[in-house]
Amino acid sequence: MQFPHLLSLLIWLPIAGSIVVLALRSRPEVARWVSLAFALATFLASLQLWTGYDRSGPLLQFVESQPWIAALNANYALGVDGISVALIVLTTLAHLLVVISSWGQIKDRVALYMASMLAMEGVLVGVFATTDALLFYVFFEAMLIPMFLIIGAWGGPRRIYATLKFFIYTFFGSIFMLIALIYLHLKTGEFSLAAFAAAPLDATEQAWLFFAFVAGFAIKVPMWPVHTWLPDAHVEAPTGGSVILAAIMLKVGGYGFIRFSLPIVPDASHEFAWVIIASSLIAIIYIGYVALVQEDMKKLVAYSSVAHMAFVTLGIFIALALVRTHGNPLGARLGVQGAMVQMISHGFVSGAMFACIGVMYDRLHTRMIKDYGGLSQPMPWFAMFFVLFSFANCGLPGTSGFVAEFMVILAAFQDSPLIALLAAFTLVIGAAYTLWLVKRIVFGPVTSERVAGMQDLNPREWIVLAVFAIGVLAIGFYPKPLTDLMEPAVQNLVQQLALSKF
Amino acid sequence: MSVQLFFFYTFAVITLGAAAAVVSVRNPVHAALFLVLTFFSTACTWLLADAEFLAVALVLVYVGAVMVLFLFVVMMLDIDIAPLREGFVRALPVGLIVAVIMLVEMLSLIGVRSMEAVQSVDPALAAGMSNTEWLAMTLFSRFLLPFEVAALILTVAIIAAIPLALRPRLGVKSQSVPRQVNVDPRQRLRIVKMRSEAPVRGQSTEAKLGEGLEP
Amino acid sequence: MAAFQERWFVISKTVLLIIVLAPLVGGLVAGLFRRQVGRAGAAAAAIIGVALSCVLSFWVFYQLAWGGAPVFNQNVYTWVEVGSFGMHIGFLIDRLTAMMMVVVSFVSLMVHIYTIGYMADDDGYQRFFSYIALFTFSMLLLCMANNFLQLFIGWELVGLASYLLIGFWFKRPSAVFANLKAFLVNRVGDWGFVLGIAGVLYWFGSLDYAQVFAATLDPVNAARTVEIIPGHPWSVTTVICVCLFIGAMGKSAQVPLHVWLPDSMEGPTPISALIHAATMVTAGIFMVARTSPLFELSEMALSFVLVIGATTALFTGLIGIVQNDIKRVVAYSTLSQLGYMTVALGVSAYAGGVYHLMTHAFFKALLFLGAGSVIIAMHHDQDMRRMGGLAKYMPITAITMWLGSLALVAAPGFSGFFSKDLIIEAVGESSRWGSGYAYFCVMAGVFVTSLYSFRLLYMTFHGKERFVVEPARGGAHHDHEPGHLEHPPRESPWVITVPLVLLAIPSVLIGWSTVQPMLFGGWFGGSIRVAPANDVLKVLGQEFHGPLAFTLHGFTQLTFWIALAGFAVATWIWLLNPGLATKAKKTLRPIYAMLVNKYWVDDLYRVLFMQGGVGFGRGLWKRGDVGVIDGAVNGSSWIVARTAAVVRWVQSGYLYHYAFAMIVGLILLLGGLWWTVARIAA
Amino acid sequence: MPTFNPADLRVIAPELFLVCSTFAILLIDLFLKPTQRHVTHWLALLALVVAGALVWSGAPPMGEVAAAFDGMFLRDGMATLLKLFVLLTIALVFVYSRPYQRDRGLNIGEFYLLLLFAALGMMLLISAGNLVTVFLGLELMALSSFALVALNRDSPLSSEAAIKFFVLGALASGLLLYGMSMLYGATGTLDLAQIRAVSDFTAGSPHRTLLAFGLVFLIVGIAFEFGAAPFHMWLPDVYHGAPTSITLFISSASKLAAFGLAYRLLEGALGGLGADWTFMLALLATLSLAVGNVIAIAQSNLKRMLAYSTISHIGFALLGFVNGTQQGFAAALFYMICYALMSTVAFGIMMVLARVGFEAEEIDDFKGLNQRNPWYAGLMAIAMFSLAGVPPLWGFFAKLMVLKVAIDAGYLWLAIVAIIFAIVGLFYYLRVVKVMYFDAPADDTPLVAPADYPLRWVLSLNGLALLVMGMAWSPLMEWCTRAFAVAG
Amino acid sequence: MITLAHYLTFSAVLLCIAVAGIFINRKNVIVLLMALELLLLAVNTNFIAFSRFLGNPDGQVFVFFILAVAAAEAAIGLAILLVLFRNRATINVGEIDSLKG
Repeated sequence: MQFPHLLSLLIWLPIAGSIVVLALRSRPEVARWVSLAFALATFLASLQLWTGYDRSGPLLQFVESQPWIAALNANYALGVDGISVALIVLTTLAHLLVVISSWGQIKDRVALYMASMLAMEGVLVGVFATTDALLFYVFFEAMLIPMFLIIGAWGGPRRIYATLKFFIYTFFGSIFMLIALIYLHLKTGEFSLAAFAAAPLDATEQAWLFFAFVAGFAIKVPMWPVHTWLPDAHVEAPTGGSVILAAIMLKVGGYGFIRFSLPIVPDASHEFAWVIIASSLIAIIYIGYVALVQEDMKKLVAYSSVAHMAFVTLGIFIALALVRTHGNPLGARLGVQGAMVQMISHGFVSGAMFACIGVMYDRLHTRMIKDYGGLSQPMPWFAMFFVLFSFANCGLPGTSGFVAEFMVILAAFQDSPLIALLAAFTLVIGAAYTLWLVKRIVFGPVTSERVAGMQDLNPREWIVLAVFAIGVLAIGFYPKPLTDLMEPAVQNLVQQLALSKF
Repeated sequence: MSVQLFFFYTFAVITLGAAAAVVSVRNPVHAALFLVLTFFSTACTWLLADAEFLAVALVLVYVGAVMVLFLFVVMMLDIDIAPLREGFVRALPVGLIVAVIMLVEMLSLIGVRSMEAVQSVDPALAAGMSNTEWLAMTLFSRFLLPFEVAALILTVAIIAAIPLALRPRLGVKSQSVPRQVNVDPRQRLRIVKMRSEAPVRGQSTEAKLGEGLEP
Repeated sequence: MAAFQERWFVISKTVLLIIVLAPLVGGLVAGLFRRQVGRAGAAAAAIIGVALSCVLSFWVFYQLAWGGAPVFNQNVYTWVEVGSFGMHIGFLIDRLTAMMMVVVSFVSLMVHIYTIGYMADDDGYQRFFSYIALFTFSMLLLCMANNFLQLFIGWELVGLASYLLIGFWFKRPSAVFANLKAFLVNRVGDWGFVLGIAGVLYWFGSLDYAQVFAATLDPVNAARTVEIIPGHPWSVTTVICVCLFIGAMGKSAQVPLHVWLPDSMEGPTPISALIHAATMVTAGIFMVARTSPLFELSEMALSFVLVIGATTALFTGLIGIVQNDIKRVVAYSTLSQLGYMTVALGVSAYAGGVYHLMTHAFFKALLFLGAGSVIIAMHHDQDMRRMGGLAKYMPITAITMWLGSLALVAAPGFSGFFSKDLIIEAVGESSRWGSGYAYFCVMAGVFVTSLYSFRLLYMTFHGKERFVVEPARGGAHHDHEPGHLEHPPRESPWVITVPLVLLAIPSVLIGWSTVQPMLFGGWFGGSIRVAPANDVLKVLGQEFHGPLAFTLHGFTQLTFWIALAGFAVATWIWLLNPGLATKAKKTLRPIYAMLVNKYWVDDLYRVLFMQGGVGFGRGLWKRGDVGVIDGAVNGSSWIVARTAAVVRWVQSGYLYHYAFAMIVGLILLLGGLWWTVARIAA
Repeated sequence: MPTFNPADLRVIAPELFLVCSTFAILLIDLFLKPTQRHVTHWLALLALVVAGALVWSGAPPMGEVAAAFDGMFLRDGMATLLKLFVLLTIALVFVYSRPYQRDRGLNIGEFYLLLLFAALGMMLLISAGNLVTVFLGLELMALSSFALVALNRDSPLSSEAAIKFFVLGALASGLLLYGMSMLYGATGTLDLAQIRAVSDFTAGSPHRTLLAFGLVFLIVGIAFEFGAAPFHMWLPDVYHGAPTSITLFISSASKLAAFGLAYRLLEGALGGLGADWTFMLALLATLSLAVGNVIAIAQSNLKRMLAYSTISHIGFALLGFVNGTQQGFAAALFYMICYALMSTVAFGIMMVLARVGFEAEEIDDFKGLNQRNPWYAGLMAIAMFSLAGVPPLWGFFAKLMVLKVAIDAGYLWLAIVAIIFAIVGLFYYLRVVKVMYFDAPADDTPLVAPADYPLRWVLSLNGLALLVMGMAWSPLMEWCTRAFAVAG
Repeated sequence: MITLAHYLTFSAVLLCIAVAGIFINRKNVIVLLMALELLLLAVNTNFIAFSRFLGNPDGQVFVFFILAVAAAEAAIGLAILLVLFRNRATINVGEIDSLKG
């Protein structure tokens, strides 16, 4: 039974929650519990979405639509397919975990923090749930404000530079996308994605639109040349903020490519696919090496998520080449499926890694690798979790990291073995920087007595890391439920790629 | 070269000369006086264009009121002439060039040559009334609303000028007639009945200042 | 009877699941619930698990070998399904797998029992048991896989287990460095391996062995070529096989990727025996054997395997001669023996390679455990230069080590002889490109093997005692300096010596009963496919008349004399006049230096990849990210700020400047108009 | 000879009422003691409200034009809409500036009167049908504005700002007049509708050139009134010099009036020359965007920064004009209304935070405002984000509509220039939010807003409107589109 | 005979002198105000010329209003000048630049 307005509930419940929590500014304790209640309620509702989504039913489900702006013929249209469902559940889960984990971490202005988190949750669900371009753009931009506040107010020493850079960098990209959306609106007279996908566009138009979309989403993914905001944002963000930033916000970029670039400008995407593939490959190798030399844990993990997100873009655009030049839709579906699984798995893996770093940061208040050493003696259980997530980060089979990278490499090989060769390099460089980090932090003798004094995980941290671990291992050992959920959406996308717009 | 054209040229030259003088002369009083001259010669050119009412109005309004106001202000603000001089020459060339460029552009755009329309017969005479009457007919028929608004503008000028310029002179003991008029005698005079007492020896006899005054 | 036949002699899926999952459950119980279960409980859980799977493996082996059960190939569950292409987890049990299951579970059981003694006083006791149980689970998962995906999953999990076990004593920085090095080198191998798998999927349409091997029969697939570098068409199977073999090289420590095995000796001895001798390192060989149908199609790949194997066999053996650490000598001998197995595969004698794998597993495990027992006796001092004359103290260990060494040296009659000599003869038989070079390496290898084996025996068990026994002064914790012992070395307890004996038996006898069926009787049947042209074993089979005849024949073979020569030289140098070794070191200074530094391969990798990688990374980060990109970003904001500060002063505050600006604006507009008017007029 | 027609009085009813009430207030105010100034305040507000009601009730049905005084005064859809918002902004000026004026002793009767006269001037200008009415409406507004800026007699900054504003204003209106004379010369009539009817000459003819020549001078006047570059130089100094209440008035009400002026002159009179002035406005828009956004970054005074941001917003509004069609003007009007209400919030909060002797002018005065007074910090943040054009606030949708219209008219390059400068603009708005939320306050005494409850309620309403309109702005947009449906 | 061109040229020159006067004169605000009067004078001449040659009274009526407004403007201008002088004790344009940047 599909509760008709579930998506609207998922969007507006957290936002309502944020307003309620904002009013509780004077009583932080109550604010914490209320925000936990809202986060939990949203998560449970999203589970209903997961179970309610009929795998064999029509592609777009839970559809809602009300007229929103008559002048622009834009309406408040919501609807989800497999991919959106997975991402929405990931969002609500991540936010629930962040609310739990920031219980002990955030001391001042708790209400404002929780309010920003809940508002962020509502907006992120909105981004994944909408099928109207303008509504997508509004949510796409609106999510910058809460993150701007979170990084700016509770961040580290250089937080102001980081948060301004983050905001302006992302805004710069997305504003070109706005021009593209307006152009499309003028051409089709409405704002629905379906109309855009159907609109006939000639080569030059498609080229311009393609690069506008790339400007918007490349910065969000982040892709190689425009990624420098991510390390700064992560280093300076509070733990909860960087978990959300890594787990969810980067996915919006990939999601954008699937919803916008591929269906609307397929021919230009195919023509310029090499640009994106080159950038992804450079990201995998270049960022891999850069991650190797970082002294700051968070920066290292941030760079690693740039490298992992490169797999998403690689998977998507390989599919394009496969369908168009090689006429091999099966390989294309493998590639896109791999990209989608990577989005979900990276959400769990990098979210978990940042949660771990948060745990360490709460105890020692430093993120420098050299300040740690031999953590496994004082904190054995934490060491276990950290090693598990590190292996997930370098794509060990049995963890979700492997599933995605394996599928993308298989698909990439079918396009050209050289691309697969370069992409597979992540196995080596990924293992190198992650395990070197693990070596310096977890193993080896205890370096300082401060490290020796660290006590192991408290129950709250246990829950958060355990949930992440379950997620990583479940997808690792039995990814079929996830892939079956996204299969119809991927199939439809690949069919869309095939038909040209000229 | 008809007589009118001759007069027009003389008045035009006088006006432009005086205008140039207004702008460039050192002493503001001289500038004010040159401005008066400009007004007079422009009024004459207007007469040549059969706009007698406005010519007279110009002289009356401007020279009479505005220039007098200017002179008042110039006199009131005792501006020392000396520092006004320097800095004048430096800015001259740039300003001149720009003004000339503007003039050339404007004249070429107006297409002076094509405006060779010769002055036809005076329209007012054609309509059989004097210029003033001719103006008045239009003014008080179609231009009623602007007329009222012009009145409003002048009111605003007054309302604005007073709070800016009027400076209440402090410490002026001005009489407030109304308060003087409705004074009540009872407040001013009070008759007190006292019993007579013998002075006590050995104390100073004269009363302290204001001793017996309590009500 | 038929029902009985049918019920008993068909391999049941539940049995297989138990075989795989028992060690996993044991490992998890030992690992996660160590406090609740306690030391003995954890050990028990792990051992029961492994024992269960060992017994069942024997039962399955029996079913397959004598019960005539059909080959079992079923999927347990679907891992991922994308359209028509599905990836599954499933089991393929044929004679090759059965053999591997038996070898793995049996050796693992021996090691588990051995660990009770060896790790008795180690605080990570339960953790160690949990790791080796997990290792057994992953190795079984790898062997029993019926598709490339599960093979790769097992492959990497085994790598993980070896990482955890090498770095078991994580307090020691050298151990932690060794396990990182091991994992990364394995990962380089896996890099090739994953490409090979991708190739299989792309050109053969599926990842399941059955479908792939069926596709290899189709001549179109076999002949297909691909131009990875435009203009150079390579046969598809060559590309796949080379990639797959790169994976094998990583896992089975072939020459370019062998650097991690010696360092893996940092781990406790039991795992050296289990992982780095018997099971994990042989995964590569098993994989090549399993994918023999693919390798058979590509002559060039097999030549590549052959050359790599030969090089490994000879040159790593040479290094073994100069090692002073007892475990490192055995490690290099493992490397050399792996070279032999690879050579066997190279000449398409897959059965020979696998057979040598089996025999090698037994006697190499024996040698390692023996070395372990010696180390315990010497209070964890592994340096042979401070041993000598231990035979009288530790007779059982000495005898079993002698038997193991004899098997290793391929003394006729011993199991090593049957498998190794056959490989040498197979190489002689083969006419493949590079078989000449291989033959030379293999022959020289025999001499080198006997040299270091007997050097080890003499330096530890015979000759002068090079250690001092002094009773402990007071109760101080015995932190004595090396070479001094409180009490004379004693024989290890039964829990250590019993596995030694149990392993010694198959090292000696296994050859006799298994050589005929396995090598020549086509015992492996369908699981290994050899093209008729390359089937050297069949050729050898004609002259083979039973193991006894072969043994006697062996005495007349050249290899026996070379081995004997090696034995003579070793005895002459290390038993009769020990001083000679040091003098030789000085005279052959350059060669000695080359061998000690392991041909500077380690240093090359450290400089090239480690420091090179870090330097390259720092360069990219400092110049690339921070310099160029952030430079551009911050630069642009700086430019805007600078122009703002400059343009700001246009607003000078002077009234006439403002008026001037307005008039200039007016003039520009007028100019624009004038220009348009002029254009229209023209 | 058309004579006075009493029916016209009904058409001009709102203005008539406003004049009478202004003079009534003038007289009443004379007899009030300084402490009773609130009487004038409420009377003035009442006058505005009633005038607004009259404008609303007497408005002709959409699409029709009610002319009076022989075409001198027009009442069409656009006029109704614009007048309502002009009256609203001036009412907001009254409400927001009451405590501010009282603290500075500026709470004199003339403040209210001049504002009412300015309102009157604007209403005349907006519904002018003839060049004379345009000129007189404009002058009435301008003169009262000059006086208002100079009202704070004893502050040297105000007087300097006033003289600059006066001289440049007079120069601009002089040039505007010169333009009008050219128009008159070319077409022989002062009535806008007739000028438009006559003005379709062939391209090369002298009359057409004369008309275009006049158009240039008109654009100078309009650009000055708007504050578009290069005629913007007065704006920053006047914003900075004038008391904040007057800056609020100039930044909102007079900009709306400027829109009226521009519409009446450019569309009403010179609709025919659309091609010429659209291109000129495009140039002005580009310059305004560049100057406004770039210099704003270098400012440390909030009023000056908002001045430059006004210039950039005018650049955006001109994007609407560039389109030249009904949708274009509708989008431009929508943008101007949105901008006016945004600036009222910003300046309103500045006045709320200013106390006796302390002007909350510098950006650093807002340091750590979130700790001291979270409600007003929130409102200011909403205003700043809306000015920056970040969805889901109203500012974004205004920018969206204007960009759509500009692209529709083929000015894609201008749209791209506009958004690039919007990014530059984003920085200085974010800086204000940063100062409020991330910096520690100088002294952390909680900042209590003046006890003037109507002020607090109206300001909060105004601030939240930016958020609410972000969600439900299409009714206003439809009203704007209908306003231009047939008129002009 | 006097043609329209004469008047237009005359008023154009007058306008230019007025405009030049505004930014040439660096010293005295009063002269600025006088220049503004000149400006309006030029405009009035223009209007009268057009009214005369077009035979249409509207131009001259407009001049009538311009005169009224100019008077009001002068009043307010001088009032502001007075306030400025009281505050800054100078009406030298060169010194009134505290509002800048």
